[in-house]
Amino acid sequence: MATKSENETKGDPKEEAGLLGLDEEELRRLLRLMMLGRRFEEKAAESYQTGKIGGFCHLYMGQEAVAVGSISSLRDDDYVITAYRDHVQALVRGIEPRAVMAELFGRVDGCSKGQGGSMHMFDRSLNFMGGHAIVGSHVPIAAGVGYAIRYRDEDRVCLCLFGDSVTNGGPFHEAFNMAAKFELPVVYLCENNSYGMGTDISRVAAVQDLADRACAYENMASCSVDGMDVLAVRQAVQEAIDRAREEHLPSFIEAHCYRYMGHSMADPSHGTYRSREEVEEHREDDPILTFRRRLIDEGVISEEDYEAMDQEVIDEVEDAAEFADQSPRPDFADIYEYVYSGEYPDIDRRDAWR
Amino acid sequence: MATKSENETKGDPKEEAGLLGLDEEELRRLLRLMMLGRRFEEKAAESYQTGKIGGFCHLYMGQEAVAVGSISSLRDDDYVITAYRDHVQALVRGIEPRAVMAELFGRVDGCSKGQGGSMHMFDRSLNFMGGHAIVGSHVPIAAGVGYAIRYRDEDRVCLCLFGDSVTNGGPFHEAFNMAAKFELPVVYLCENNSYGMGTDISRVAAVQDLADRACAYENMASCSVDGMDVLAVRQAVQEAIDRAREEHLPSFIEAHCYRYMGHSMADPSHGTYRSREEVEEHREDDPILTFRRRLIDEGVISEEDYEAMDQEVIDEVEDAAEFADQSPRPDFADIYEYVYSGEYPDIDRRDAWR
Amino acid sequence: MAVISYREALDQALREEMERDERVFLMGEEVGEYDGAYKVSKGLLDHFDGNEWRVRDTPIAENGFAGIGVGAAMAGLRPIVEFMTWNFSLLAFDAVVNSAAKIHQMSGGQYHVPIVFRGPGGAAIQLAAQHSQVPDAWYSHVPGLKVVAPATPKDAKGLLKSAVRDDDPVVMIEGELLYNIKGEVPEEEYLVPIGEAEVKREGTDLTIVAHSKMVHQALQAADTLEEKHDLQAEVVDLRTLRPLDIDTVIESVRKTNRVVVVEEGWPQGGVGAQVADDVQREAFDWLDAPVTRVAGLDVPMPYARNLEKQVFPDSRHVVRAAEHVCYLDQD
Amino acid sequence: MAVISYREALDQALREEMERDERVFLMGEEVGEYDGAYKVSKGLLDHFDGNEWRVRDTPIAENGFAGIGVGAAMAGLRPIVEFMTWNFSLLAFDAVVNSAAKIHQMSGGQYHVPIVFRGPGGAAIQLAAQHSQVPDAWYSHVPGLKVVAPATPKDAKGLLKSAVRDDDPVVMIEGELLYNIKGEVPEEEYLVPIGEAEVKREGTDLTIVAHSKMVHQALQAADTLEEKHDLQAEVVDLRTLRPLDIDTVIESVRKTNRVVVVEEGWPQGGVGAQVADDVQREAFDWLDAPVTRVAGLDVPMPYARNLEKQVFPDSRHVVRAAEHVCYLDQD
Ligand SMILES: Cc1ncc(C[n+]2csc(CCOP(=O)(O)OP(=O)(O)O)c2C)c(N)n1
Ligand SMILES: Cc1ncc(C[n+]2csc(CCOP(=O)(O)OP(=O)(O)O)c2C)c(N)n1
Ligand SMILES: [Mg+2]
Ligand SMILES: [Mg+2]
Repeated sequence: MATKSENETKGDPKEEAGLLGLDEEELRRLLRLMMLGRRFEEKAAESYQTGKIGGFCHLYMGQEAVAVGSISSLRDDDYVITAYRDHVQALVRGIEPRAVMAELFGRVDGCSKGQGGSMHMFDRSLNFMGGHAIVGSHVPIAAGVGYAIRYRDEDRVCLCLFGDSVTNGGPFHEAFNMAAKFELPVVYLCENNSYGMGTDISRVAAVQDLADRACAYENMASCSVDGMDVLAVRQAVQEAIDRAREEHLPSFIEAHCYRYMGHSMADPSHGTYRSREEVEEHREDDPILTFRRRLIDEGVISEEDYEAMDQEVIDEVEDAAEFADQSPRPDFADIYEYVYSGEYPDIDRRDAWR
Repeated sequence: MATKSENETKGDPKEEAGLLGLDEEELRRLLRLMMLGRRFEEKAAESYQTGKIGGFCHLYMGQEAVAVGSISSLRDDDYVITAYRDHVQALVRGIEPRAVMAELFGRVDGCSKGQGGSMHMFDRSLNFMGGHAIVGSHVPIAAGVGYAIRYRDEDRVCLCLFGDSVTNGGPFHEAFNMAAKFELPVVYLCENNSYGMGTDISRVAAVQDLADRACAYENMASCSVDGMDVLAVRQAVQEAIDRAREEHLPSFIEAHCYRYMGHSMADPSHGTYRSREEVEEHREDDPILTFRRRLIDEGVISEEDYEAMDQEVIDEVEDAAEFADQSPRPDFADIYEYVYSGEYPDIDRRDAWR
Repeated sequence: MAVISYREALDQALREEMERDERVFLMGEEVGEYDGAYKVSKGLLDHFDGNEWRVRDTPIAENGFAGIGVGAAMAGLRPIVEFMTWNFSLLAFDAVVNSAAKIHQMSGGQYHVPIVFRGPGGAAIQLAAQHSQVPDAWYSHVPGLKVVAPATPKDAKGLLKSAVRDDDPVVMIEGELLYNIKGEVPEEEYLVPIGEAEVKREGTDLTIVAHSKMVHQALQAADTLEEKHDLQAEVVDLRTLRPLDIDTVIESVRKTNRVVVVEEGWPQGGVGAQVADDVQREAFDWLDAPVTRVAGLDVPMPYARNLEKQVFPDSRHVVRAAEHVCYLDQD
Repeated sequence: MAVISYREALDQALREEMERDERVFLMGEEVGEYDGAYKVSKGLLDHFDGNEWRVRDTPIAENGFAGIGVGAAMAGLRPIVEFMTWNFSLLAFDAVVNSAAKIHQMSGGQYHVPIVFRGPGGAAIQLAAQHSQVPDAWYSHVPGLKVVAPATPKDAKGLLKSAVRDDDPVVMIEGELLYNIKGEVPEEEYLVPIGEAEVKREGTDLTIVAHSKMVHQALQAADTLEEKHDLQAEVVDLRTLRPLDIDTVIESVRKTNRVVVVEEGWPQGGVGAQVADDVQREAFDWLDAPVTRVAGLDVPMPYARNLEKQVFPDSRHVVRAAEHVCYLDQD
């Protein structure tokens, strides 16, 4: 999994405004991660259609800049936790495309051994803490991770990504109050794609800018950024990370982004709640195309580099799909394997007739 | 149950600053209600000591101005709902001292027939909706009452009283967001006595002034008032009521008050969390003595009037205690009587051996 | 009789009851503009002229809107609160159990809480651990609540209408996998009373007790048992889990002397445990074999399809259990 | 052996485990500065030099701090989360059931959630409906959790220490009415293993199965049965509700052929229903009478003292049930 040394993000004042003083390698990495996320999910969508993937499959297409701009700023020893729309976060954190795809296919080589599926990607070796499917439930959990960091007096950080709908729920409020009061090093990042399923957030939230919700908690810094601009996200998150590392204080960042697909593969991309036109418009503002154009204009990469990178990620994703398809399905014994950590007497005592 | 005609609270501009232009009768009524609350709970404390009252018994002594200043502003057809520290709210709303005391004694003539006890006073005929013992749980319920008011297009209001600790909980946040978004005519009144049991609110709330928590919800007006001054509470609540009635919008009022006794009769009035001195100091600022002095200075009542009123409420409370003591205990049949509204087949089918 | 889907049956019940009684309204996530996550309330908002008070889209705040439902019910309305799935009701457990179920009793009978909490329960397909839970046992344990779990379109419509008219809080557990099943439903108005089980198939050799999705597995198993062993299984559909109509079960057991209780949920402390307890106590001398149970495996639901199929109880498992109580598996 | 109270036993377990392993910390409402609502953590904050990270007072936000405990456990700590009473855990049902119980499985075994959720359950005296609930059945239904409910100071200390050392989430249900009872506790370090019932009184004529408070009612009933009928009742204390040590119960029943299961909670779907189900299935041919149960009445707890006394199960009721299974009540 990639990381960055301090000075990379600092850069010199002049460049700050532009490419944040990131070196070419890092800039390419950011672009490539977004491209990988996009191509990976195109393949996932196809595999869902052909029945290789089951259950709920929530795609991130259009929102890539948020996961890439934020997770790329973390150190290896930092923690990440997110919601059920978690494929790209997992990839950016460094879980192999093969392991993520195998998880989607429900196979033993999946990063959660086929037990979790699309909504529950985990990788302990990368401090990737899931993949949680109950809206808002991981917001307090992230505060708990921050609690452990303070408890051990470490300078690590926990990044917690979640959707806009979460801000209307009790867990969000309880966690924010405690994260602020206990001074926990958590960076809360709201992926505000304007919708919770088919509900426009403005129809159910009694606040214009979700970032303003931080006003109810002292110590909780907050800001809104353009979530379609990977560098804008990167900069805001980097500042929040520094604040968490150095001052042990939490932050709340609202990143305005857009989901191209339906809520899940089972839902239409547009319909009663938003028009095709609206979706088309936002696709114009695509985070990958914009960043690509920018890097080409700034001479960081060439058209050819881009095409090459694209072919690379396409191959990577194809390989992942083939790997996943070859990976065996879990044994029936695995049904009991992960329920408890240790011994559990007669675990199948009441499980008859199978 | 007492009410007031519009013009009583309006009064003329000059008086507004002083006694809110309330007529003598109303001013006496406010004082008397506070005195009744105080004497009633002195008797309740005594009866708890002698074992006539069981369970948790949370006294309101010191906070009387909040319940009296607010509930006295309501119309008969408005609704009131509160937490478990509910004796005085019940009395102010007009439940007979006899019925409240009988409830504390666990007798059939209690306002909840002996089923609810200290924490669950109810009187449907007075739209007194309880008496709720799970911290914060009645805050959404109050929003639901407001929902019913809007649903029927009425100009009624729901007043919801709760403690300071409630503001750190999820139900508070979820209810405030919906009350604001759906535009519900609810007046939320926080009885901020600075403590949740033995915890100073400043130790667990990441906000200085609880009233500021309203900042997270558009449409939610808010203010702080001196909860030891019955007229200050009355004025703020009256404005919130008007806003709810006329504009169907919710408000959040934080009333700073103080609890003289321990959290419940089982807890010490002071100890690890606050000093005897602190309690003594606040007793100086007693809402009843202050208002009494004021009414005497303004020539509304005389010393003699006060003494007479005091004797009246003492007699009323003694009578209530005697009545409660005479009231029969519920029949065993009542155990099943109120579980369901209608028929429930073989309700005691699995209830053997009694 | 018209043949319609379980989903359409619920939709008819919602419309009929909301038209019959203006105090009835539907509230929940996506129920309005989005036509419901599972399209149960398709077109309902338009049907009521876009009146948001009748069909209310809520934020994702289960405890909050369940509490709003309780307050609205106390103030005289008759709310139907939809949980997108019962898994999310765990966040509203306090509102349902501490408030809805207790206010009538705590107020000495003064306040009624006529509210319906409804939505799909149990597993669908590969939704994994947090989205595949069966809430039956949690809620049917609670006095003050009534709990229904219909298996057919007819019962779904009739029980939802009864639930809406009931003066007490009713928990109605539907099934995502049931929404598309079709069945006959009377053209004319009708109600299915809460608290009455129904014999869905007559038989003399053994009794299979089930509810919700499992009724269909039980009926399939009954057919298999007839073909394979010429056994006549009687299938009793509990329909209501609280109050539990144990009389109908006992009556059947006294005739068949053998019983298999089937449920989708976890075995320890499942609904079947109570049925077994009641049967062994009230029909002890009629039992030719111990009460036998078939349930979901005692684990959080795994995602992998092959594992999920193994965890979810189906007719094959019911057949094996039936063969066992009939001592046909001795070899 | 020293004779100490259940409260002191818990206090010793907390101190010993927090001193043994610095990853262990206590968090909850009033646990620190106020010494705990029921004084279980008296002096603990001072004992750890006022270190708020070891003994953390929280706001009233059960779901929030339960979730914080889960996160801290995933990140390597070993939290003990106190619910002032289990009634309030209904607000945290999601954190306990959807998160704590499932994360190990959902992550394919990568993340362990070594957390203890503890506090008093059941009725105290006249606390009314919202404050008198028994959570045993709700939590013991859930795979992924372990549930213990000790009756004595010795078991309370030994089980809490085992719970803290367990790598899985453990729900520990204590009792406000148990905190003051005294009993012998070994001077030296010891553990009581999770998942093992204990015969608290040997007998040959009937078996009384109980846990938590009801163990004391069962023992009292056993004495009465001896005096009154010269019957020797064997009392089995379940101690752990999940995993349920049914072997010890079956062994006893095979000896006595009669069993009464006692619990404080509601009867429908109570812990006793599962015990009855297991016993009738696994000891069918040994039973001379149906498994009989004594439980709290199937109602929300009323406030009035005389009614509460009737709802709460006690030794008199156990004696009657015992006389019944021994056919001594035929007249
Ligand atoms: C507590 C809870 N309620 C309802 C759901 C069903 N649900 C799943 S995702 C979703 C919408 C969430 O929207 P948002 O938080 O904005 O995230 P996004 O899907 O836009 O990424 C809903 C209602 C759930 N998973 N959890
Ligand atoms: C959800 C919940 N958690 C804990 C409790 C236990 N408890 C009862 S009152 C109380 C303190 C409440 O303080 P506050 O809201 O300020 O009201 P006050 O007692 O000061 O009037 C606590 C923690 C409860 N009743 N409900
Ligand atoms: Mg969204
Ligand atoms: Mg307070």
